[in-house]
Amino acid sequence: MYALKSVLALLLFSTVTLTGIVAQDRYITLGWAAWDPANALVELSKDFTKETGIEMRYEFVPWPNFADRMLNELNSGGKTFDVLIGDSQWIGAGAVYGHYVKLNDFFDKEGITMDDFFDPTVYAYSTWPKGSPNYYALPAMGDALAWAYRKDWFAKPDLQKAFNDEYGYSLGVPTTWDQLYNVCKFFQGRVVDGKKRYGVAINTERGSEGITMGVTAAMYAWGFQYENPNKPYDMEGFVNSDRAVEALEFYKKIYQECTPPGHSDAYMEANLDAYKSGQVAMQMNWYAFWPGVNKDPDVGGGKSGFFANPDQKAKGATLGGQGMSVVKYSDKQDLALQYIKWFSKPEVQAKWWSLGGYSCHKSVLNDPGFVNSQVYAQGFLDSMGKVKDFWQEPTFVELMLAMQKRVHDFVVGDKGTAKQAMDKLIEDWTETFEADGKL
Amino acid sequence: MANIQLKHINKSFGSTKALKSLDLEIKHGEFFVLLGPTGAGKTTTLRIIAGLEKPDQGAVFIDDEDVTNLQPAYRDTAFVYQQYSLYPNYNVFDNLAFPLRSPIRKISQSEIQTKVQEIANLLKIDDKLRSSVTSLSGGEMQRVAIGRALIRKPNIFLMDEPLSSLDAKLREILRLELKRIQMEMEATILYVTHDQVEAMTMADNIGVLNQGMLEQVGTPAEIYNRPCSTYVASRLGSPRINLVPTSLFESEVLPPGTTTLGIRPEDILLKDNHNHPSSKQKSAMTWVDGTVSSVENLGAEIILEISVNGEEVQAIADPEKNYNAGENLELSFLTEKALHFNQDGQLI
Amino acid sequence: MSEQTIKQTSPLEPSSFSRKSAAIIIIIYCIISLIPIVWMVMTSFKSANDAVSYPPLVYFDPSLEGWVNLFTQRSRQSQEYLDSLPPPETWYEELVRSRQMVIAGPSRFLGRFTNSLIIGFGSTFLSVFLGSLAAYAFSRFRIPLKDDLLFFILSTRMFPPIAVAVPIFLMYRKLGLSDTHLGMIILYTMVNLSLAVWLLKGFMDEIPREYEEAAMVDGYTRFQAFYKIVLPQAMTGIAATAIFCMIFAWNEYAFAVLLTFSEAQTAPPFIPTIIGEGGLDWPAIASGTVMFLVPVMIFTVVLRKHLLRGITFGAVRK
Amino acid sequence: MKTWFIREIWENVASLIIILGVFMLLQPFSMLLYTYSFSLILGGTLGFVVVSHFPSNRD
Amino acid sequence: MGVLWGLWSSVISQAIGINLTDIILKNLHKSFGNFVAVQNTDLTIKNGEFFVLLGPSGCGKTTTLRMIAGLEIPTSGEILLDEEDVTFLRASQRDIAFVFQLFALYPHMNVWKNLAFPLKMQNMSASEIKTRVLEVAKLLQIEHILKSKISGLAGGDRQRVALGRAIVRRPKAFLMDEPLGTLDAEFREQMSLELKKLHERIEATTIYVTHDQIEAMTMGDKIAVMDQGKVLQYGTPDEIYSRPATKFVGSFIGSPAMNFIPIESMIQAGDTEVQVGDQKMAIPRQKTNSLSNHNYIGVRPEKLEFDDNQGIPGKVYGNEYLGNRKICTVETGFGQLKVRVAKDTSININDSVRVKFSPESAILFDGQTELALLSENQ
Amino acid sequence: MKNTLSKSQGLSDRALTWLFVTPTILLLLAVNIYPLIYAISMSFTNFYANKPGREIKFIGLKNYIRILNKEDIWETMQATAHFMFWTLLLQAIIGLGLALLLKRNFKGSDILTTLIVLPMMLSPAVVAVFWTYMYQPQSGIFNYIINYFFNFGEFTMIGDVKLAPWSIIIVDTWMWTPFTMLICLAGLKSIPNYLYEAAEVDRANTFQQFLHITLPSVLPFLLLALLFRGIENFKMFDLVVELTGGGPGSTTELASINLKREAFEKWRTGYSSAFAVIMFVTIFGLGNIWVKVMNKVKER
Repeated sequence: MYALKSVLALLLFSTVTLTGIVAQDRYITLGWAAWDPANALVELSKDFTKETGIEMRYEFVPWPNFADRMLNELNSGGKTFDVLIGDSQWIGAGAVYGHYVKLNDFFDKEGITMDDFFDPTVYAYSTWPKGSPNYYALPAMGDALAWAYRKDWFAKPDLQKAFNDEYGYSLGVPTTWDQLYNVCKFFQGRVVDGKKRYGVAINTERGSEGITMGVTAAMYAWGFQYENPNKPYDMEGFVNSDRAVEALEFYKKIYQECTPPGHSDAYMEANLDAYKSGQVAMQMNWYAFWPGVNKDPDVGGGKSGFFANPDQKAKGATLGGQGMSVVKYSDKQDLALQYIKWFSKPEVQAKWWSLGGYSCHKSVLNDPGFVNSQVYAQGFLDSMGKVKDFWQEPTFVELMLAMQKRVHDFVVGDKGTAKQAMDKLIEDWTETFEADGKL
Repeated sequence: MANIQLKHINKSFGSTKALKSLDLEIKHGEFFVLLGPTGAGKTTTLRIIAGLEKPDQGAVFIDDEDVTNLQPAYRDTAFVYQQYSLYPNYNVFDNLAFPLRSPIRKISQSEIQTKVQEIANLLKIDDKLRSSVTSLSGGEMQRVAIGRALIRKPNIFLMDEPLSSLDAKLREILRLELKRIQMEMEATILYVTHDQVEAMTMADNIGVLNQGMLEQVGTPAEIYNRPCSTYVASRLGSPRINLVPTSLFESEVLPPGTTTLGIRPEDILLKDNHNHPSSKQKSAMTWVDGTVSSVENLGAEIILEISVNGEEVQAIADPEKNYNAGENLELSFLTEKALHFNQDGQLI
Repeated sequence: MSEQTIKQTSPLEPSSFSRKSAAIIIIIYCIISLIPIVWMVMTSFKSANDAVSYPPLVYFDPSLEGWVNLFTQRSRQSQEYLDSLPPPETWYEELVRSRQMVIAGPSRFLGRFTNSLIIGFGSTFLSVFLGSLAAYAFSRFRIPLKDDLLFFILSTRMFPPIAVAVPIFLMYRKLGLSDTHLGMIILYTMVNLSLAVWLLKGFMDEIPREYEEAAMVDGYTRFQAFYKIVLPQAMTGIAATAIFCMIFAWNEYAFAVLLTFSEAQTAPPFIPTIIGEGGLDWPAIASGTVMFLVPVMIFTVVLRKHLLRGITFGAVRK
Repeated sequence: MKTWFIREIWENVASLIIILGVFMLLQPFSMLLYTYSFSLILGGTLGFVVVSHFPSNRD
Repeated sequence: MGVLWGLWSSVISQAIGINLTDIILKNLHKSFGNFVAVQNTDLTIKNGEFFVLLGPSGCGKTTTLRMIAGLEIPTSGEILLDEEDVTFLRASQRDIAFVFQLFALYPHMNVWKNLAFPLKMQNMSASEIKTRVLEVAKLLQIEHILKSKISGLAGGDRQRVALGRAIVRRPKAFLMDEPLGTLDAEFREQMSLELKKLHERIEATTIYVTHDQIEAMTMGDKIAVMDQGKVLQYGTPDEIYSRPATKFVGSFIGSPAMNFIPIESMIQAGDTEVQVGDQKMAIPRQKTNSLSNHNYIGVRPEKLEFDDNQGIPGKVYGNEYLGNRKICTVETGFGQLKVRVAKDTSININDSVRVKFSPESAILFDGQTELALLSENQ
Repeated sequence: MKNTLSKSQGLSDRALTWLFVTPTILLLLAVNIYPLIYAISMSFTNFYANKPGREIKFIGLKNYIRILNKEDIWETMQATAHFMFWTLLLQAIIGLGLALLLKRNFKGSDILTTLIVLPMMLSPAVVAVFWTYMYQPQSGIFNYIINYFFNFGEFTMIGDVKLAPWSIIIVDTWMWTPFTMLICLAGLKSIPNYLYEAAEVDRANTFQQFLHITLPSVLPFLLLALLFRGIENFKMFDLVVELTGGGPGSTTELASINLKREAFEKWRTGYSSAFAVIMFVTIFGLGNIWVKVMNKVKER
């Protein structure tokens, strides 16, 4: 009996101590992914607390679980978050299923205008239906998929010579995917500074959105379109167009021939890891990471260069980035709105950029000093000018997971042909749109 | 101390009928033994009296009060089991004190102390009071178990083969002691056993159970000498009674309807060069021829298995005499010692 | 045949040669199967660089970096900023500074660990409590459809968590139980209860009924007899069951990953997400793993005698 | 008549059906077998539940 | 004579199909670590004999049996089976059969397979196995259960199957380790009778281990009484009952056991009486001196009787009726004495009585060695 | 004495039975049977749990028909089958082998048994994370050790389409072989020594003893262990999710993982409920067989 009693006592004790923790009142909880910009946001928001006395709490979820966790929270009507910095594609569901607070009235009242923000970001991060003046988020973090390369290796004369001998042109920042492939292939298995190196770290992740974000970077460069511009949801001949198939095959070629071993489930962290540890000459990743890379003790300090997504048959880059929304289930919507109001101020936006966040405010981007403020600033502007985004449907997750599976099965799983993969993708998507009543 | 009555008790477990309309009366201060083989319903009877089992029909009276629906705790009986009587989580003292500490009894600590001491002295286990029960020998365990029953002087002691798990020598000793204690305390005991020696040696009255029915009740001598059926006759006595067809001793004058004769082995007389019965006995006897088929020498006596006209008959012979298998001899019995059974095995 | 050739006392016992060779094979297997565990402990004391060095380092300078990282949140800072700070006060601050970082606060690991404890103890207590009552009833009383009920109880344990999780998620969402300690305690109690009932029924079946019947005759009610006689005797069984329930709740992942997010999240879904500076921080993960697994290992060693019954629902007893 | 309701025999039959169903569910050879596997498993399982209430031949 | 006997036994063995065998143990010794289980045992078991090893549990009787079977290896000594030294042979090489206390039937085989197993192990042809099994099943009257599972069998049937499995192979000898120990008391009696009859039919050398003295007395041609690893006495049942060689044998054999009356004087060769308390009692003329002055008179209960005038005074403590006799327990100054009297003797508890014995029935035991002292009676 | 007894009666056995059993039954009904029925009812609808306010339509057996005709799900079943087949086979062979060795009862076999059992008691998800570290193509100790003996050069266990299915089989075998071993050991120890002695005097040689005594006695135990592991591995989730996440491609995407994606990522609640029902009917069926074998083993 004593054992039982002591267990009970311990249980009671632990429950009591736990309930003691929750006490404070004037605070809001902000949810985002756990990555470098989040740390910058913490730093930035200290000013907000100073100004208003509202305490900030954070819940940063690691990327692989980010979507799962947040969508779970929204779907279960959770009150954990007051402010959510959510992916661009969630806007649809957030608006249609009422997870997000519509911000139009608030913007009008506080005199915030979306005209102050860079147009592509407003389109992508805050409107639903797309392009309509219904705002569900404030563009918070501009982002696009881009590339980093080892500037120091590219500059090595012996490598330059070898590259020139092999390909007949000089080693430099690739401007097309063909060139990109050549550079990757060149570095694959090459010994540089006494160690074996590999070509490139690209997105291959299966679980959330990784490989789709990678593959679309190629597809957009081949001029990929999701649907018939004249007939919405008509995908046949677009999604499985020859260009799309070619791009997909090209991506697979890079994966099979130019990536380090075991690079089969890689997204942001894994790509960064491979790059920072000196395994690869180039990596594909989000702009959000470049401040960190630039400061890195191993690869930072001028050793790295950055470039926007190369073009092949068309211009294009994969859109990343997030808008800042207020969760409808929150009990503290007023405090949350106060935070958004503060965040939209130009001076805060300026500091945001300086701390390593990617502001979408025109006052920051149009500032003449912006382009030279960081080495990746120009690339960012270029990229943002040509970004394209995935389906922003309310059924986004289903669409995304279908593409993840089909693309991953083909590229990494080595199953079937590219055409088959895209055909099956159309089947999956059709099923989803049908169930959703769109078709 | 109390008397106990069972009236028309019926009890079934599923499709098996354990007790069939059982009537039983146990008087105050009586040592009553229920004798029967496994499955005869002995233990069920005991459990019904204790209240651990409810009869399907019939009533249980303790001291003329109907207790059929009373919980075991309120019947004030004491139960001694074949084994597992002692609580392994308590020491000897606590085991003895356990019944006294029952919340329905409210006995003071000091009183418990004295009573336990008393009982421990009586049973010669006072030096073991602080030992854990698992360290006791089998005999000591059963003493403590009996002590725990004795300690609260219950209405009735119910004992379910308490000695059967002990070895032969220990059984002999405890048998004797249990009878002594019962006599000194004038306790009412209902004792269940399948061992006829225990029944014969301890009981004031024996009830012989057969398939849930009581065949006969009586003192050991009554039951031994006048068993009401062949079943009862063969349950008591070692070696077993000889049950032989009347044809074996043809010249006998028998009551009508007799089909089986029951003759105890000690009542078989042998006539051979070793044995000379007196002339008075001789006149009442018929002699038949037999052949010794085997000889079992138990030391104190010899058991002869004699084959007579194809029937095997057991007889007790004097160990001083020397018999051999294959030897021929004549045998007989005294008419008045024979029991006559009819076709159904009932005594005439 | 001479006497020297046979050393064993019985011809049926294995010879000392066969014993020795069996021992050697077993030891080899044991070493192989323990490599991951040993490697994990070693990694927890490596620095981040040593952890990913090639070839893998067997000799290394021990570092507490992994442990510090496990318990803290850090942020990378510029050298100028670091220089501007007052000198570090503790050894772990110093360690973090040497990596050009500062401690931003405690990590969530401790909270997740506490959650594991609360949910583990809570569900264990409940399932053992309810389980011993039910087990006693199943062991002693005639219950209509007993076998069906017992199988029903057992079958609840066998359901795939993912399959059950869908409706439970929806139910919890309605009741506001998702991501709460109470919700997880109830859930784990449900899963453990079947194990508890089956195991404890086995233990109680082994306690002869005569004990409580004697107590009942001695003047106690059935309930008092259960409390005073049966429970104390079943104590080892209860303890063993409790530890099994605890280990299950401790190790459980599927329900935890689907139904908890932060408030009530336990350690198993959390440990894989420990993030370092870009990528997985292996020494920190190893430290968390070690800290998480060591209690179970201790239980295993202590409990080895009861292991078998627990892991097979009492189907096999030693 | 009575011999038709012996639990042990029918339990074995139901077990076999279940195992066959599970095999069909998991085999890599024929999509058709896969499609009909669940009907078999369901039938076997329900059957098992029913026949386990038949009297045992040990009673 | 010897030649004749050999001839005769070989004729029998041909007829029944079982070889008859002498078993000889020479100075057999077995210890487990520090514990000596069997010491310096010499025994000869004759062809066709039913030989009983009797003793309390832990006396080494089972170990002795297992050494003969080849299931234990002796620490020292020799075992001869049919004049062949088998001391270090494995059981499978000895051709003996063993009946275990728990029967040791193979639970996963049915009765038929159990019976056929030993034959199968000898690669016997299927048809022959069939004849043999049927033959044995008929002998033991277990034909109707041949297809049954072992778990469904009653104790007696298991016993028969175990015996059948032993017989079916026609081994050189049967070794039985308390084969009736787990049966109900009533059933035991019946089975022991069957067993004895079986032995009479097949006449195979049998060594039977038991702790039950009644079983030993009724079944054994010869009995060896063991205690603490030593054979204390070896002889026919009658010899062992009436002339126990040690105090232990006296107390172990007989129910109730032999009474022992302590005497506090030396016994000298030629003594014909001893001082018991304040009276002198007649004893058989002694042939040897005792070593100590604490000795015992041993008298069987049936040799004690009540007397009005002489004998040891005491009070009746218990009076047990057994139908054909009574056992009275008398509390005396020398401890309790058990007296066996006729069933009609009228005696009551707490009666004062005197108990005496006839001189020729007394056996004296040395208090130090506990050995019986030789007298002219023996 | 009798008068001191108070007459208030305690609870009757029947009342006590219900008092003791009801909480358990109620809890299981609430947290298990209600959800189960809920799931079954949802499986006939087109319910999406992430789309509030959307009309829920009864669509009959459509979900079942779709699942049972969907090649993707058949493929996850095949992946599950491959995983089950090899893990069970390896665990049976190694587990029985170890048990036979351990039965020789050498000095220290007790401690070694405990050490061998350790992996089984650990959290599969946590262990899996650690194995991914050991499977790292360059810094992983697993690859290093294999290369030390065989020198395959650079290879990646969890990233390679051909090797990944084996990577999960290796970890599962590492973790659960002790389970089979323990149960076989229990089976071996439940064989009374006298059976071997009986076989010995019945003149069976060592091999015949193994064939006729050891094997038949231990087989039901082995079957019990394998059925249990079979059920567990059929619903395997945690270990594989953390190890490979179902990849690369869908090579290690077991049924449970696929179910999780449908239910908790795509939120096709009705569809995934049908999938869930298929899984637990299968497990319920296997569970019945398991209990049958267990009762058989218990009878020993």
